[in-house]
Amino acid sequence: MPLVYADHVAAMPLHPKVYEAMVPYFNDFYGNPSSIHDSGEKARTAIEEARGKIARLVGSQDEEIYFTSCGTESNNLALKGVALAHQTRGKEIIISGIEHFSIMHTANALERAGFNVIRLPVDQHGLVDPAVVEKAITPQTILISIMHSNPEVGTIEPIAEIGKITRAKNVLFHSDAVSSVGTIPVDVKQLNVDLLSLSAGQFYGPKGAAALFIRKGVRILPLLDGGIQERGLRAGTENVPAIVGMGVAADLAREEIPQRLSHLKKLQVKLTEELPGRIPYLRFLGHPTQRLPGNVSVAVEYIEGEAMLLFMDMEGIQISSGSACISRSLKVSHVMLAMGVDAATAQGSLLFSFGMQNTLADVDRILETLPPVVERLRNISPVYRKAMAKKT
Amino acid sequence: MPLVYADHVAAMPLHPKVYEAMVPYFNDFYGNPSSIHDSGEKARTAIEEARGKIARLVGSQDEEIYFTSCGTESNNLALKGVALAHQTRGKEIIISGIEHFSIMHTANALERAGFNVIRLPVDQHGLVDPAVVEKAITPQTILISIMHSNPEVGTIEPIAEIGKITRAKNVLFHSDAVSSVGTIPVDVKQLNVDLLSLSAGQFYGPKGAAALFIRKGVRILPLLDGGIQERGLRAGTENVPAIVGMGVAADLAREEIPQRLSHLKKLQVKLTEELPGRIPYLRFLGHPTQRLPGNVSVAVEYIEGEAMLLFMDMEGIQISSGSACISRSLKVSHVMLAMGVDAATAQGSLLFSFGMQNTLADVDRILETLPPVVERLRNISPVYRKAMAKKT
Amino acid sequence: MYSETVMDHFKNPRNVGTIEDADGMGEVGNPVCGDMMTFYIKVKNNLIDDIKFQTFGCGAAIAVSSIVSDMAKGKTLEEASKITNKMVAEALEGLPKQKLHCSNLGADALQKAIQDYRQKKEGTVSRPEAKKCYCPVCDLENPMEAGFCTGCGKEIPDEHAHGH
Amino acid sequence: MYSETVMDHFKNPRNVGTIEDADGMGEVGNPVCGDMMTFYIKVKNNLIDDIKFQTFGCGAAIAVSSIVSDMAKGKTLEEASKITNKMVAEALEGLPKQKLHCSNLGADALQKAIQDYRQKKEGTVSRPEAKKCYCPVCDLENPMEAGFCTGCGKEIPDEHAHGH
Ligand SMILES: Cc1ncc(COP(=O)(O)O)c(C=O)c1O
Ligand SMILES: Cc1ncc(COP(=O)(O)O)c(C=O)c1O
Repeated sequence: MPLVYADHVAAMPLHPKVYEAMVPYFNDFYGNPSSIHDSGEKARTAIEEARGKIARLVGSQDEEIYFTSCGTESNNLALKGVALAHQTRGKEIIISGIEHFSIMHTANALERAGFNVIRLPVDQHGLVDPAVVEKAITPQTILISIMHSNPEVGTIEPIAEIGKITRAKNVLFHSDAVSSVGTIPVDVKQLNVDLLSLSAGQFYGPKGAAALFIRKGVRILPLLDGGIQERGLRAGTENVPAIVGMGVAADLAREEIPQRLSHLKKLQVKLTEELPGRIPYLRFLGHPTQRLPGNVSVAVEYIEGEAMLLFMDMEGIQISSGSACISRSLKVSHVMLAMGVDAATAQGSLLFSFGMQNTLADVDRILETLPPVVERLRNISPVYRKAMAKKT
Repeated sequence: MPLVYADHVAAMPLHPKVYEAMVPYFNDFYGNPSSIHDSGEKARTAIEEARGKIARLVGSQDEEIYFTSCGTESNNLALKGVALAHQTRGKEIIISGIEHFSIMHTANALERAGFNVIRLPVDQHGLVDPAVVEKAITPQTILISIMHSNPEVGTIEPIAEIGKITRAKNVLFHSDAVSSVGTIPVDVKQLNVDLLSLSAGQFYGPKGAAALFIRKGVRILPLLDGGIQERGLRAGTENVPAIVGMGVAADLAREEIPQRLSHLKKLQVKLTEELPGRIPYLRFLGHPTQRLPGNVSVAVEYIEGEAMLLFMDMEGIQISSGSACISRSLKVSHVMLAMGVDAATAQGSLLFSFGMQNTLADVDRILETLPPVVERLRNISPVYRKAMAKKT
Repeated sequence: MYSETVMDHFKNPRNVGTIEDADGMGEVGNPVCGDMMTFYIKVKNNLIDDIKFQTFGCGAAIAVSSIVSDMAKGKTLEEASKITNKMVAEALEGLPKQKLHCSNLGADALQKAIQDYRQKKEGTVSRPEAKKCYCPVCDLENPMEAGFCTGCGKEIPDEHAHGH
Repeated sequence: MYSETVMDHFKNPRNVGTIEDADGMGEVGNPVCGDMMTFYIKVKNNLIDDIKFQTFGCGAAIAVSSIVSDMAKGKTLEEASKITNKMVAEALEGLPKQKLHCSNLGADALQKAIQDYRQKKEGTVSRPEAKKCYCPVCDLENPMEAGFCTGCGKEIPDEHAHGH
């Protein structure tokens, strides 16, 4: 039984070319980029080449790219680094209600440290309204952080429109584009963002490498103090093989985005169109059109997500859910709640996130496998029994 | 001309078994440890196994090991995490004058944030005096951080003795053991430390994986907010392959430390004994006996380190120096200055740090190659000319 | 994540269903909170002659319901009343920390069904049990069963964690 | 790190040595600061007829001394006086940012030797040049040539960086 891995928001396989490019940096070029001898020189050259590749992917200058260890670190650096550097100007930070934990909890930490955090609402599709952003800005606002796309429900936010507003109002604008970069086009100039987070693991690159774009001239303080790697903004010996892999992954993404878009879209459309014919009482989540390709977020009513995941996993199909039982904090997805999805429905949410190695046959496997799982669980669900009793 | 890499304090090659163990986690088991399906489960199991291996290497319990991305992050987390969690009890932190930048600059950052930092002196061998530590402790002291060994001059500090004092005085004690763990025995129980930093890259493990030991019951706040990876203390998707590699490297270290000690010692002793017969006006730095095996730190008087490094590099010999010209901040090593080495002498310092693949033949290569380089540079050095003129 | 016993009960839950003319019925939880269980019992000669359940919830919740039903079946009401969370978790060969509250739910639902029977058939007044809120979306910063502070994500020491 | 021209001059420095009966001598820097250069010149018919140097310092310092000596040799004193840091760095096909101060040192040492000659032979009063401290261990938080703040490690914008 071949595996159907459709949990690419959680982790992606390495592109074989990425892996290939990394291997020599494990075994042959193991030098420290700060060393001045030839081994160090080779490592330094390699990371600077990778920086250039990433800059080209997002349309920035090379020296506007700073390497970090993960998307979470990029987000923490963006929020805390800007907050610390600009706190004398104001202490207000605006985020949306559907940000990733690494923005949400960082904002909470800043709130505990005395900052004022405004959390903007979203509509039922998960969209932030640029007009609401504009209204929320005050003279105390030092930073706005709105994610580029939400991996849980797939919605792509109107970042370019918000960017026009923040530029006009002269407020720093950060966007967490971790789930976008490499899958859909992201250009920092066109978006008018001042900071932007991206992570190699979300575009067939390795875990352990991510980056923060910081527009030239934006003042920010480091989170990790120490040596002057990354021009003093991120101390610590660079993870050379991972950074090299990230560079290659960025080049591949730049070349392949059109194919990625169309392939993933095809899988997404097929699943979205055919699922309702096989399973009644479904509710698709997120924006119907403005969404990440390959991302299908759907609530199966009257049953719980983890139970579905376990049965699907036994059949070799690996997916995800916004159920409370899955989150280790035992909370239902804050993203779905913010969108007005009731908690009971969110418990039954499933997230299919496809990648480039998925095929239409994989979608067929899902379409065959899921209905009996749902039936089985609905048959033992008291909630389903009651709902059906009401309907008849 | 075979390469003689003798800069292991800067970076180490991967042990082939470490690399082998990592490969499947790049290509096959790419799941996110937080995912509940089989791919996630495999990743989670792998990192928990690695945690156990690291715990065994340093004598801790598994759940006292927290993974980070590098030694710098471990040190930042230790100092800032403890400072934030305990600031209501007191705002005084004690460090030594020879700490790594990731302790020194973190302490500087805490100082700017209102903490009081005491920097203890060292003797001419780089040793911290436990009696001086004891005297420095006040009721406001919340944390003491003294490195386990100093990679630049090789000195091993009397951590166990200091640990007895901090335990008796009930003050938290952190030790940066990045340059020790894996090379010499380090046991957190025997040392009485409450926190201890270690990094895979310093024991033939991969870049991108490090850890902080935090004794059970020690309160600390996270540096990176986000998901509840690492029991809430370090958010961000785990770098699974690197962590797996770190685990294997820890197991290898545990088995091989006796051989490592004797092999490295042999190289160190040969170089230390034979160098003075070939080059006059040398000054060995650090403690004569209480030192990291394989670490030879020597100042070549009247000339500058970078120039020597460049000539050695041309001959395929890769080493390091505490010269100001090498540090990107253009400062002579603060470690050497703290030990009372004058700045001019520190400019001519060389650091040979051997690893397991170095041989006695490598030492011979160094012994043959260095003297003509030194002679050449002394011949063009006005400082040497003046010194010789004075002597005659 | 789950033990083999948990997975066995999850895959092949025993005693699933409803009993039309049940002598006692107990329902706990709420889908909003992630788990809901309904137990039905038939009592004959003070013995639990038949037992059925329905569960909305995660793998652990389903396995817990199944094993509780198995443990109770054929037992006297007194014996069945003594089934505790700990016994349930042990019978399942352990549950992940963050799933321990599910074992509470299962035992609670059974007790509720027994109380319902006693109330209906024997006129015994039920002692209303002080219920803890298991709701994962409730306002509490730290749900007592969470194992982690949902605010800061930090581990909550064991002694506070499962104080049901 | 270094251009080929730098490496060539570093490996094969031109005009190394001292001149016993030099007409002018100039010394700048200090080993404490990392670099020290001594230049000797012989002047004939207002031309730099011979030039020698000795240098304590990094690869860049040695290469800079070498190329400065080459550039000055055979030039009139007036021409040689016009050798600037920028010309030195350009002749070397660039220097890493944090090494640019070395090019200052080289030009300074030459100028000092020329002034010494003028003072001795022509009695010209030297204009004492306002010297910046290049000492990397001095108390300054931000040495002007560092390129980075040595306190916080942050990049120092170009306009402040090399203001010699
Ligand atoms: C003693 C010591 N501490 C901390 C570090 C920092 O480690 P990293 O550069 O991996 O962050 C090093 C680096 O070599 C070190 O030698
Ligand atoms: C939108 C978004 N932001 C940030 C992150 C954090 O990335 P990481 O877990 O690699 O730190 C993720 C993780 O998947 C994400 O989807």
